[in-house]
Amino acid sequence: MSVPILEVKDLKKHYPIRRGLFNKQVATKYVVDGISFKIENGQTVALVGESGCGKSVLLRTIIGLEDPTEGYIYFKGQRYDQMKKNDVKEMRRKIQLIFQDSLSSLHPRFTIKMSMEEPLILYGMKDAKKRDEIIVNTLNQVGLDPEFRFRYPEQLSGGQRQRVIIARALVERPELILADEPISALDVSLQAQVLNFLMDLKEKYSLSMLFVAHDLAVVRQIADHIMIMYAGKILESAPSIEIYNNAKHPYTKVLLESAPSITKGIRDEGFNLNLKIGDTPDPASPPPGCLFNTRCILADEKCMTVIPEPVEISPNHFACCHKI
Amino acid sequence: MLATITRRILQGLIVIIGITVITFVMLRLIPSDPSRTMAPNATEEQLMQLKEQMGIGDPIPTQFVKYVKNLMRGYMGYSYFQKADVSTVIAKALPMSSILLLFAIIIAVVFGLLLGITAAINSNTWIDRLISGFSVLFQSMPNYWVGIILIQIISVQLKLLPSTGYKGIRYSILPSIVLALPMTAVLIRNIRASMMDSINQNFVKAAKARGIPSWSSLIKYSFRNSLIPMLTLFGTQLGVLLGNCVVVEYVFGYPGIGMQILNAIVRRDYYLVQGLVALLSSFFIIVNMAIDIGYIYLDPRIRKAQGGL
Amino acid sequence: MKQNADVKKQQTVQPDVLLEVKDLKTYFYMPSGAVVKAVDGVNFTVKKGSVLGIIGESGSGKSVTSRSIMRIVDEPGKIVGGEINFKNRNLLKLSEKEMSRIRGSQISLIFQDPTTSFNPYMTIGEQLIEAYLVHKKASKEEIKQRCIEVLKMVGISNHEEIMKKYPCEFSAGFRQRIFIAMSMIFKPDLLIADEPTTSLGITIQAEIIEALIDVKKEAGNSVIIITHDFGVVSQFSDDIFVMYAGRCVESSPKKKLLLYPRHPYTVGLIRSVPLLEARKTKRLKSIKGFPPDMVNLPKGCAFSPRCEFVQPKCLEEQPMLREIEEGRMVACHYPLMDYRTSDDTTLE
Amino acid sequence: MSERIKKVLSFLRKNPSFTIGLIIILITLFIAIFADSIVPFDPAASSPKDRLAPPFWSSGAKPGHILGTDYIGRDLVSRVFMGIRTSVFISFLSVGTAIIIGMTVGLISGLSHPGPIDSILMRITDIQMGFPFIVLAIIILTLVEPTVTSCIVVLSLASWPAYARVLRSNVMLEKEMDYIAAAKAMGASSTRIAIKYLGRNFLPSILPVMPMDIAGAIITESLLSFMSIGIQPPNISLGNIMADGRNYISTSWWITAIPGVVVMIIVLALNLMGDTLQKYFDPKLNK
Repeated sequence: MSVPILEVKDLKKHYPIRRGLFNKQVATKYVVDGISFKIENGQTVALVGESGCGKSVLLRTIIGLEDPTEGYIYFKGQRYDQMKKNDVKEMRRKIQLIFQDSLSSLHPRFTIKMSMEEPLILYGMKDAKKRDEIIVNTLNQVGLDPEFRFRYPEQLSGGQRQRVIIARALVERPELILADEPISALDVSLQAQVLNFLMDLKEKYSLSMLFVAHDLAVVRQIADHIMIMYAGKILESAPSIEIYNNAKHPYTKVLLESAPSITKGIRDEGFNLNLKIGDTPDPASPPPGCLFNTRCILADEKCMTVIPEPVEISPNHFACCHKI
Repeated sequence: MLATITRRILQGLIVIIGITVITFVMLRLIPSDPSRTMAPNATEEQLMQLKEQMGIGDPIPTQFVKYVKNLMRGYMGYSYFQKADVSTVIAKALPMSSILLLFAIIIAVVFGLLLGITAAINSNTWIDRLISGFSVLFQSMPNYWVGIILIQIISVQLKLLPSTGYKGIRYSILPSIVLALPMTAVLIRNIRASMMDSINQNFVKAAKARGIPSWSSLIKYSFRNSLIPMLTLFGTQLGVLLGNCVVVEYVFGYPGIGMQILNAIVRRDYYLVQGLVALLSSFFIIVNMAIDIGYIYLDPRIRKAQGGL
Repeated sequence: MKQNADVKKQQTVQPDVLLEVKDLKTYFYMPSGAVVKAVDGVNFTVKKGSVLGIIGESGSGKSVTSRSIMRIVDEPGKIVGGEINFKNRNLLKLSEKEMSRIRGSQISLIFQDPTTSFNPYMTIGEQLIEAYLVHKKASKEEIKQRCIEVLKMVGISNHEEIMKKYPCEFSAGFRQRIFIAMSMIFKPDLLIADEPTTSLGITIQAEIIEALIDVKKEAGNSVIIITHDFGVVSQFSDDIFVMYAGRCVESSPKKKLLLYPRHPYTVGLIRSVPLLEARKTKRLKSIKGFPPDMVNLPKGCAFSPRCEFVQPKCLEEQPMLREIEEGRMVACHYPLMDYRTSDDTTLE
Repeated sequence: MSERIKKVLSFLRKNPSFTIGLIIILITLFIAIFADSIVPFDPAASSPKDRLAPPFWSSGAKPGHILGTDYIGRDLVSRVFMGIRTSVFISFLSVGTAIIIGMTVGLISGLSHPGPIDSILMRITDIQMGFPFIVLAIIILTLVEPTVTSCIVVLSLASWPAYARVLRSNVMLEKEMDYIAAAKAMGASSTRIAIKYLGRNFLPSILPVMPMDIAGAIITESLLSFMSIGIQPPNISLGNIMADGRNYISTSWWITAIPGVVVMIIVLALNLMGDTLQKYFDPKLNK
């Protein structure tokens, strides 16, 4: 078995809540609370969770924008914090991050060329002509007219900007792409366009990808493996077919059930949500026992007290629930 | 929430102390020697004795320690040129300046709100352009120049209002108008802008969609929402007002705090300047502190963020 | 106008029609001088007790349509043409006073972002009471009773505690629930929901749609739901009305539209919507090109630059909305008469 | 380039108030730069016989002295022109220094936001704002010779806190944006981020504040010299022309009125420009 391109072991990211005159810490926000997973070479793992479940923080910790409170991150087997300086630089070239809102991830006063040139300059490509060449053919690859590189971000439409961001990520021939809801901000017709385009790139450059989304339907086409995240923890993780056909955790079932779909529309089926009215738990004061017990109708005394251990349902299909 | 209030008060105190220390040190750095101005033709060792008596002989730090000790006992030092305690001099000048400031603030706030809201309600009509036009004009007029011109026209030629000194309320009408002018202009334009901005808020549109007739939803909803930006503006404009107060008193010869400060600095009357500067700056800082703390009670969202709800 | 003649011909005023919008035009006169035809000749009807789903991408004019019905179009927009017959009265002819009496009592509008549609300085109780007093004077007790009823209608039981709190103390989903209750105080005949769930999470969105369904069942009002999410429209509405570049491209009963879409844009939309079920093809069939620039729309059909079945005529002449089957209208010169959704997906 | 010129021309056409302001300011700059060559008389040359001559439109006007003369017969037009030169020179330089100080303080405290450096710098800004400006000006100008440079320093002390505050809030806001996170993820150093990324956004945040600030500086400069603590003769400032004319106000009112009107027009023009720039750059308004 080859070394996984990315491995995360029991990663935790907690933020202190400070109150009082001298900002004493009075509570902690358990935003990411013990997450472990692997991404094999060429594999696309989808991380699905509602807003506020901590998926963006997880991504920022993996890319190194924030330091983990506990746990380790291995890139191609090498532990991130034990890497030497130029290994880190090398890793930075190989992992690229794509954000959700295309308008805020491009500097408003940089032309597209300047934004795309940054990674090249930072990784030491001195020759301007060569840089321009790479930018032109990358823009062609993403189906954008190279003339666009002299324009400013606000002169482009949402779909075009999204392609520029993806192009900027490709300029350095990455091996792993971390995509934080890359298509949720787009209109339906553009979502399909960008999704197909990502799938083509995945095959062409044998990229591995961590694809974050809030909707299970979106990742159906692109994901090989899916993880369901809720309030800082992974509740279920399985190959994508298993999730759609054999979901075990009540929260995954609710996600499948509550995604509005055309099929149910045709059969005139409403949502048969078995959910208690309530909100996702506040990460500052997570409920004891299973995190989902505040909204799960199956929750009983045991769920309220004992934190469920992952139960293996089939090869690398785990779910954390007492009721399986 | 208590923590935010105490932290804000602490910040205010640090600033007041900062200003007092800086004034104390800067005054002592002024090259010419106050004792010389007191007794121009005294001999050298008479001057030394005078300095000792005025307490300005020893090095600055020891003077400062003595000053703070006195301050603790509520004694703000002695003014040599007024031959009176600083506190008495202030007590004499303060009422006149406060009348001037009070009138100016009332005029500025009343007209600012009135004209600002009218301009906002019928925005982009001729009324709006007229009001905005006048407010930019008033804001551009240097207030000392307006003072001189009004003195010439109103008191000298038309003899309607007295122009210099202070022998009764009528003496502070003209100066307070001149003092209020620039502040009114700034208030009009900012109240108009924040009202216009709050009209486009989503919740005002939702109120209109619930059938609330536009004029009442406009006033009731938008006003409350633009209260905080108005208070912030008032806080900053207060500093400008205090500065202009000194100028207006100079132009009108109005015997208030401003006049005292000008003479005290020129005559190097250390402790009087010290007391007056402390008075003005702490007034400004305390008002701004009160406004910042006021936000918590005005806006439930801030209260919730501070954990007070 | 040819389009008007068609529509008038077979549309006698049936008793069960609550709202009939005829050739509505709302233009935005931008400071830069450009005129954006946000809504350019829209026709549809809403029957009593039925749900009309309006679907369209951003910039298609669906929100402006809802604002025009309520006559609260933002600056610099103006309603420049057409009629809005609500219970056989043309709302465009009413005075502002009469219109404000209808808003909130007979037609209510639910906004997209619950975090900004409440007055942050008043408690929920104060806002509910004010929403009541605007239209009808009544005793405190009577108002309180009605508020408790509407809150129960959307599944909120602890009304005592809620009435005292400020909006900022609740989650976005909960606030939207309260907003729905607030708009039901006077049992309006028509409830317009403008993207009510776009800013909410998937599970919260499902809860809110369920709340809208319960409210409709209990109060029997008609609903116009406006969204860009095809799933929401297909699961909640009786008729679907597809908008593109300020105009209606297709309107028909839900099932027929989902199974046998006729306009190329609707076909493209249905094919590009990600489905939970497996697809026959590995890739989603997406619509090529980019959304229309509303300031300078192409001559002829606005969708022509992105249409796979474009013909010379489409580039010349703007297609008119015409009836191709009973109750089905399409604005296309060459509608795809024999297309079935099951060709591309597993939908039957 | 022509595309950018077209853009500017259309902006001017659409904002008439800005254009009027710009024209007045250009004329003022022209006068300020070429003051000594376009002055009809030597501003310091006194001719007692032409003493207190009224401006050309009233009787008894002396030929050549369009706006009349002052109490020792010096030509008002030439003195006003020289006064404009001093005012423009001092206010532009003082605002320039204020921007530099404000920028450095704003950038440093914005970048180190949650830290102690930020709170120290903010307390210093509060102290500067808390100090009643006129008092500070008088103390400093008696501390140090009231030369042109000391005036510039004093005036810049008045306005740097505003710039520091504006830039600090912009930097704090921008620090959280995704494109900064993306730059960090790419391994960009913090100095590169501060200069190349944050630096480009300084202009749009300063530009709307600048005209109002220069207007304030012109008023304050003339005020200081009016109170004879600012620019001392032989330098000429609009303020000390007004101060000279003050005791002849009942007979020859124009000596005081005219410099005041000149200051008002310049400040009005700057305010008009400032208003339009504020609307143009305010993200909320043109979303």
